[in-house]
Amino acid sequence: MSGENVVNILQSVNQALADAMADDAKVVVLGEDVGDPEGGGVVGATQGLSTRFGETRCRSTPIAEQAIVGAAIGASLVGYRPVAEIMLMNFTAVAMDMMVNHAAKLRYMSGGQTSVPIVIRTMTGAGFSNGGQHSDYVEGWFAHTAGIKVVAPSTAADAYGLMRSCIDDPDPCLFIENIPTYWLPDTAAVPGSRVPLGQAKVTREGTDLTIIAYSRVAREALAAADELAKAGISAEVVDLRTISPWDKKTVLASVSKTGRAIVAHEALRHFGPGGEIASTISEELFSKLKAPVTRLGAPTAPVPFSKPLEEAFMVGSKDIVPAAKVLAAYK
Amino acid sequence: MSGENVVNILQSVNQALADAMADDAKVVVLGEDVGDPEGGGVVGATQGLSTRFGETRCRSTPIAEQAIVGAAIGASLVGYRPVAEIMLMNFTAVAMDMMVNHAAKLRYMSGGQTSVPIVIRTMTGAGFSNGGQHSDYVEGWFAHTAGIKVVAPSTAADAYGLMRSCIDDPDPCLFIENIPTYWLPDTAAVPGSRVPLGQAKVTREGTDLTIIAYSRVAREALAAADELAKAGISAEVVDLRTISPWDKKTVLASVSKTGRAIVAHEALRHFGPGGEIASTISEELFSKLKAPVTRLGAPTAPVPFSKPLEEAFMVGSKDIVPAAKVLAAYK
Amino acid sequence: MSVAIVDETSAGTGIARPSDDILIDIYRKVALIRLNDDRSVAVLKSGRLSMPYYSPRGQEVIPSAVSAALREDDYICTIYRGIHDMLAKGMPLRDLWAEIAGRITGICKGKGGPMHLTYPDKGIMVTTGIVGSSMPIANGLAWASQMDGNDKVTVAYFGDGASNIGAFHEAMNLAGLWKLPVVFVCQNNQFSEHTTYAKSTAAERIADRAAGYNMPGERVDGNSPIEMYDAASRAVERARSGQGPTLIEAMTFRFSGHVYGDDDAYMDPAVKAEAVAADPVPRFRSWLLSEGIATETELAAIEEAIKVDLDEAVRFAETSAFPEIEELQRDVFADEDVK
Amino acid sequence: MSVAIVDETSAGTGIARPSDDILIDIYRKVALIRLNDDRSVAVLKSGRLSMPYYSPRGQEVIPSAVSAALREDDYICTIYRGIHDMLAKGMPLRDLWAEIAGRITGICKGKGGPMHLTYPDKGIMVTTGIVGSSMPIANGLAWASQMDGNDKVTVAYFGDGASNIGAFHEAMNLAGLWKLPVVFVCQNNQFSEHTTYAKSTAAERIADRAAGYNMPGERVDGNSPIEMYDAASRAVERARSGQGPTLIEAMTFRFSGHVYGDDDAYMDPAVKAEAVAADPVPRFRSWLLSEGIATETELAAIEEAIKVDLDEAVRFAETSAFPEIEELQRDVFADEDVK
Ligand SMILES: Cc1ncc(C[n+]2csc(CCOP(=O)(O)OP(=O)(O)O)c2C)c(N)n1
Ligand SMILES: Cc1ncc(C[n+]2csc(CCOP(=O)(O)OP(=O)(O)O)c2C)c(N)n1
Ligand SMILES: [Mg+2]
Ligand SMILES: [Mg+2]
Repeated sequence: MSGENVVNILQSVNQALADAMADDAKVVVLGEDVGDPEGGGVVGATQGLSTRFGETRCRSTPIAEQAIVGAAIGASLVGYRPVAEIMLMNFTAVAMDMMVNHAAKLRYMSGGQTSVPIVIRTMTGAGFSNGGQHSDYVEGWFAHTAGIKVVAPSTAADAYGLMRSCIDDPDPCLFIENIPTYWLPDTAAVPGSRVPLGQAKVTREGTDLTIIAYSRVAREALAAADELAKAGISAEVVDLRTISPWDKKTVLASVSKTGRAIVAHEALRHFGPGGEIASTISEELFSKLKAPVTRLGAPTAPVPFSKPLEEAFMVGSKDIVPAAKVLAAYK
Repeated sequence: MSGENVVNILQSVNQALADAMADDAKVVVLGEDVGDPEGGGVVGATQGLSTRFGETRCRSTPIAEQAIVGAAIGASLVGYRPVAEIMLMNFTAVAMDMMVNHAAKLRYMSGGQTSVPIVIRTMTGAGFSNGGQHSDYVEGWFAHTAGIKVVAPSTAADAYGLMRSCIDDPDPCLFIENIPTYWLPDTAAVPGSRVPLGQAKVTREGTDLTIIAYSRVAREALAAADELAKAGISAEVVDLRTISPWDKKTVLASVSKTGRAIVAHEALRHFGPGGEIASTISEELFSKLKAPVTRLGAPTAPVPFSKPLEEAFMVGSKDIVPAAKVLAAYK
Repeated sequence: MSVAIVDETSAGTGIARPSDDILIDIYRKVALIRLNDDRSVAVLKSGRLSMPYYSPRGQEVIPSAVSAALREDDYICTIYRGIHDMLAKGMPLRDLWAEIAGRITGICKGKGGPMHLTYPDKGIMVTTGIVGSSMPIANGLAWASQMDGNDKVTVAYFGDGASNIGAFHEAMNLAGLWKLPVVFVCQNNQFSEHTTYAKSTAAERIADRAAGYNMPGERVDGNSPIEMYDAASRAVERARSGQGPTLIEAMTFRFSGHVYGDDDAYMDPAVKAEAVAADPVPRFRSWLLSEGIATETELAAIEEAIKVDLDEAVRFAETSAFPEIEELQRDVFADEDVK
Repeated sequence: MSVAIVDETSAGTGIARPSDDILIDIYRKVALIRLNDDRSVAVLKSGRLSMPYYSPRGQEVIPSAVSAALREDDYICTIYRGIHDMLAKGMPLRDLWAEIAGRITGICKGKGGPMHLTYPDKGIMVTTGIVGSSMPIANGLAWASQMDGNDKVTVAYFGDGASNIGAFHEAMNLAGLWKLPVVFVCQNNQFSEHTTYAKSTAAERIADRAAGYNMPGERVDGNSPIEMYDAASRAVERARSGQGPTLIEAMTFRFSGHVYGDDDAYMDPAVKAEAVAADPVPRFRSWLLSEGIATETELAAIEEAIKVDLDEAVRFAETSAFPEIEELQRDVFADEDVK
C-alpha cells in the first residue's frame, strides 16, 4: 500500500457511489439519513453525495424500509438505477417482502418484461457491542432466494469494483458491508474499475488446504494462513466476494488441488450458507477429498452484548487455525 | 387405516388446536379470518373454534402480520400460549422482524427473564398454481435463526402430535403445513398424544441408502422407496418432522448403516436447508460414506405458475428415484 | 356499513357530468370487465382452466372510470384482484388469457399467472399477490416521473383490508412527504377474504387516514361512474400538476366469495342481496340508454365485439403451447447462465 | 417546528395541578434520569465502558410523568433510547449498570446490553432496538390484560421517526379496533438520527394520525410535568377502564447527537441552543422551589441519594465478573441441551 492509494472500505463505497452517480444520471441513492449534507448517514458512507449531486439524487427517507425498497424497485422499473440503503442488515427483516417477494421475482413473474436493477446496501457485523438486533449476518436468507445476487467484499478495491458492478447489473443485488473492517487502511481500486459478480479470488496460494470465506472472515482467513504457515501448513485462501451466485469453479479447482477445505463465515453455522459450499465440495470432489470439509460459523445464539461473549461468538483466525490443524493431520 | 380413525392433516391440525384450547384456557388462536364461524380461515384449519371457545379465544385480525405476531409475542410474555396464523409462508416476509428479531431473541436478550411460547402456523407448497408469491418454502430462513424451532409434519398423526408439542413448548415454534397434502386420508393420532420436537422418524427401513426429507417430500420419499424396491434397491426413509433442531442422531445412525444418503426438500436447493444435513453427514461419516451425499431441492427460480413448469419445479419421487439409482450404483 | 347506492345522475352533488364519449368509454371498459368475468367463471366451471381467480364482479366501475381519467402512458400497480384494473388500462385479452392458461404465448410466458400479470406497454407495471405491496412500488414509479420531470401519473390500487398493513402507511407517508404524483385508489368492497370491514379496520372511513399523510382523502361511491370519474380526474390532475398524491376510498361490494370456489357463507345474505340488486353494470347501462347517451344497438355492438374478442382470446389461449421445461430457469436473471 | 416551551404552571390551560407528592415523585425520577445520564457520559468518556449509548437528555420529564400515572404492575415496552423510560418505571441502578457493563450480574446476564434491558418485576417487558417494534408487542401485553379481565395498562414508548414505519400503523389499528388498554407515547424529539421531523413525517402532527385508528390523539408539551402528567393520567384511566387506547405525542428535544460519539453537526445550532436554554430539568427544579413544593434541602437530598446509588451501582458493575463463555449458548431455548 503506497501512501497515495491508501483508502478504507468505507471511503471506497463512497467513491464507487460518487463515480457511478457522476457517470450515469440515472444512478440515485436513497435511505435513512443518506442525504445529510454534514455526515452522510451514521457512518458517512454517502458523505458529500447530496452536496455534489443534489438532494434529489441522494435523498434521505423516513424510517420506512418497505417504502425505501419499494421506491427503489418502482424507479428501477422505468430506467433508474437506485442504490437503497437499509442501514443495518437486521432491518432487512422489515423489508423482506419488498426484497424477496418483489425485487427478486418481478423479472421472472413478468416473463422478462420488467427488471429491477437496484442495489441494496447494508452493513452488519459483531464486534462493536451492538447486541442481538444490530449485528446479524443474514446473507443466507437472500442467497437462498432466486433472483437476487448477494455480494460481500473484504477489501477496499473489491468494495469499489463490486459496487460498480452491482450498479451496472440489470438485476437486484444485495451489497453487504462489514462494520468492524470499515476503517482499515487498504489499497484503493483503479477508478472506474469493476470486479465481476460471481467471481471468487484466490487471495493466497497454498497447497495443504483451502479456506473459503468472505467479508470480514476472508481477512481472518489470511491472518490464519500466516499463522498456519509458521506451523508448516500451507493454506490457500479463496475470498468468495460474491456469495450468490458463487464461484463454484474457483472453489472446486482450489480444493481439487489441496484436498482439504474449511468454509468459514460469521453467520450462524446452523443452516448457514457454508452448508451450500461444503456440501457441493463434498459432492463434487467425493473421491478427491483427503479430509471432511469443515464448516465454521457462529454458534447457535443471538449475538450477545457482553464483550467476552461477543468475541467468542465471532468466527475468526482463532477458530480457523485449530480447525486447519485438525484437517492437515488427515493424510 | 381403519374407517373410524381416518382423518386428514387439516382435520388433525384443527383437532390439535381444539384439544389444546380445551385443555388450557391460556391457549388462544389469532390470525386473518381464523374466527370466521362459518369457515375458519381460507382452508378451514380453525373451523368451529370460535363457535366453541368464543371469538375472544379464536380471534380474527386485520391483515397485519406484524401486529399479529407482535400481539402473540406480547401475550405470551405474560402467560398466554398464542397460536398465530400467518396464512401463507410467503407472508412471513412481512412479519420477519417480529419472528426473528423478537420472538426468537427475547429469551436470550433478557438473560432468560422472559420467554415467548408462541406457535406460528403457516401453510405453503407448490402444486395449486398459486404462483411466485404464494408457494415458497422458506423454512431455511428460520432454521438459520437461533431461538426458534421449525416443524413440518407429513402425516396427520404427526401434525396432531407436533402441534400439541409446539403449543406445550416454552419457546417459539414455526409450524409449516403443506397445502397439497392437506386433504389426503390418513390415520388419526391418539387424542392428547404428543410427538416430541427434535425427533425424526424412520418411516421405512432399508439397507442401501437413506432418503432424508420432511413435509410433502417425506411422502414422496416413501413413494420413491416403493418404486426403488421394484428395482431391487432398498431405501430407508427418515422423516425429519422437526427441521430445527434436527435429529442428527437418527439421521447419522441411518446413514452409518446404509452408507448412502439423499437429502430432499421442496425449498430451493441453492443455499437450502439440505446443505446443513448433507454437509453434516459428509463431515461426520466421512470414511463411512460409499457415495457422495445427494441434495435435491427446487431449481433456482421463483415458483412458476404454468402447470408443466410448476410440476417440474416440485421435488418429488420423479427426482428421488433417478438420484437413488445413481447412488446405488456406487459400490 | 350499508351498500353504496349508485346514483349515476349524481343529482344534487354538483358534480359535472363527463362527456358522452367518456361515458361510453367507461361503459366499454365496464362491459369488458363484466363479460370477461362471465367468461372466466364459465371456463373455470368447465374445468378447462384452473387458477386462483379473484373475481372483480361488482367493482367494474372503479378502474373503468379511473382509467378514463388516465393517459395510456400513465402507470398502474395492482393486486391479485386486479384483472378489472388491467383490462380497464388496456391489457389485451389474448395476452391475458394465454397467461392465465399458463401458455408460452401468455404475456408473462405463463410464468406469472393471474396474480402477476404485467404489461408495461400500457403502463401495467406490477401486479402483486401480497396485500399492501402495490403501494410502495407505485411510489417508485411516481418518484421516477418526478425526477424525470415528466407528467406521468401512477395509480396504486388496493383493497380495504390492505389499508391496515404496514406497507400502506409507509407508502402513504412517503408519497405525502415527497409530493409524489400518485393516486391511491382503495377499492373498499367491505371484505378482506372472510372478514368484514368492521372487524378489520378501526377507522370509520379509510379516507380519514389521508390527513395523517398531509394529502387529501375522499370517500366516493365507486359504483357511480360519474362520482368515480370526477374524483379520479381531480386526483389525477392534482398529481399531474405536481401538487402531490390523493387517497380515494371507492365504496363498492364484492359480489362473489374471495376466490373462485369460496362459498361466501360468511357474507350476510341480506347485505349481499342488497348490493347485488344495486349491480352497477346494468344500472349504468340502463342509465346510458335512458339519458339517450347511447342506443341499445350501440351498446349491444360494444358487447358483441367484446364477446368476439373473448372467443378469440380463449381459443388462442387454449390452442397455444405450454412453455418448454427450459423456461423454468429463464428470466431469473438477465443472464441466463447465472444459476 | 419550534421548540416546546415548558410552562410548569400551565397557566391558562385549565389543567389541574397534581399533588405535591406526585410532583416530587416526578422530580425524583427526572433527577434520577438526569444524573444517570451525566454518569453514563462520564464513564463512557473515561473509556471504562463501551456501549452504544442513546442519551435521553432533554426527554426526562416524559416517562417520569407517565410513570407517576402508572401502577407498579402496569407494563411498558420501550426502545434503545429508553433508559429514562425504564428508570422512571423502577429499573434498579445496580441491575442496569451491571448489564450495560456486560457483566453476569447484569439484569440480562450481560447478554442484552443497553438496547435490550428487561425487568419484568417492574413491568419492563421489552426493550427493542428495532424502530417501531415496541408497539405490536405492547398490544399483546394489553390483549392479555384484556383477556384476563384485570385492569393493567401497557405503555408503548417510541420516537417521532417510528411513527412512519409500518409496525406503528398495524399496531395502532389493532389497538383501536380491539380497544386495547394501551397508551402509545410518542416522544417527539424532532429528530430521527440525522434527519429532521420535516424530512421524515408528512403529518403536521403525529397526534393527527390517531383519528385514522378511532382513538384520541393529543399533542402535549412533554417537557411540562403538569401537562404530561395530565395527559398520561387521562389516557391511563381511559385504558384502565376499558375505553381503549390513546396516542400521546409528547413534544420534546434531543439534547445530544443520536448516539454517543455522534457530533450532531446536522442539528441547527440555533434550534438546539433554544431547546437547551429551556432545559426542562432545572426549570422544573426551580419551579418546585419557587412554588414552595419542595425546599432546596429536600431536593438536594434526593439528588444526593441518587448519586450515592449511582456510585454503588457503578462500583458493583465494575467489580462484577463477565459471563463465562458457557453463557453464550444458554438462554437460547429453555432447554439448554437444544442446540
Ligand atoms: C401480506 C398478506 N397477508 C395476507 C394475504 C392473504 N390475503 C389475500 S387477499 C386478502 C384479503 C385482502 O382484502 P382487501 O385488501 O380488502 O382486498 P380484496 O381482496 O377485498 O380486494 C388476504 C388476507 C396476502 N396476500 N398478503
Ligand atoms: C427498522 C429500523 N430502521 C432503522 C433503524 C436505525 N435507527 C435507529 S434509531 C433511528 C432513529 C429513530 O428516530 P425516532 O423514532 O424519532 O427515535 P429517537 O431516536 O429520536 O428517540 C434509526 C433510523 C432501526 N433501529 N430500525
Ligand atoms: Mg376488500
Ligand atoms: Mg426522534
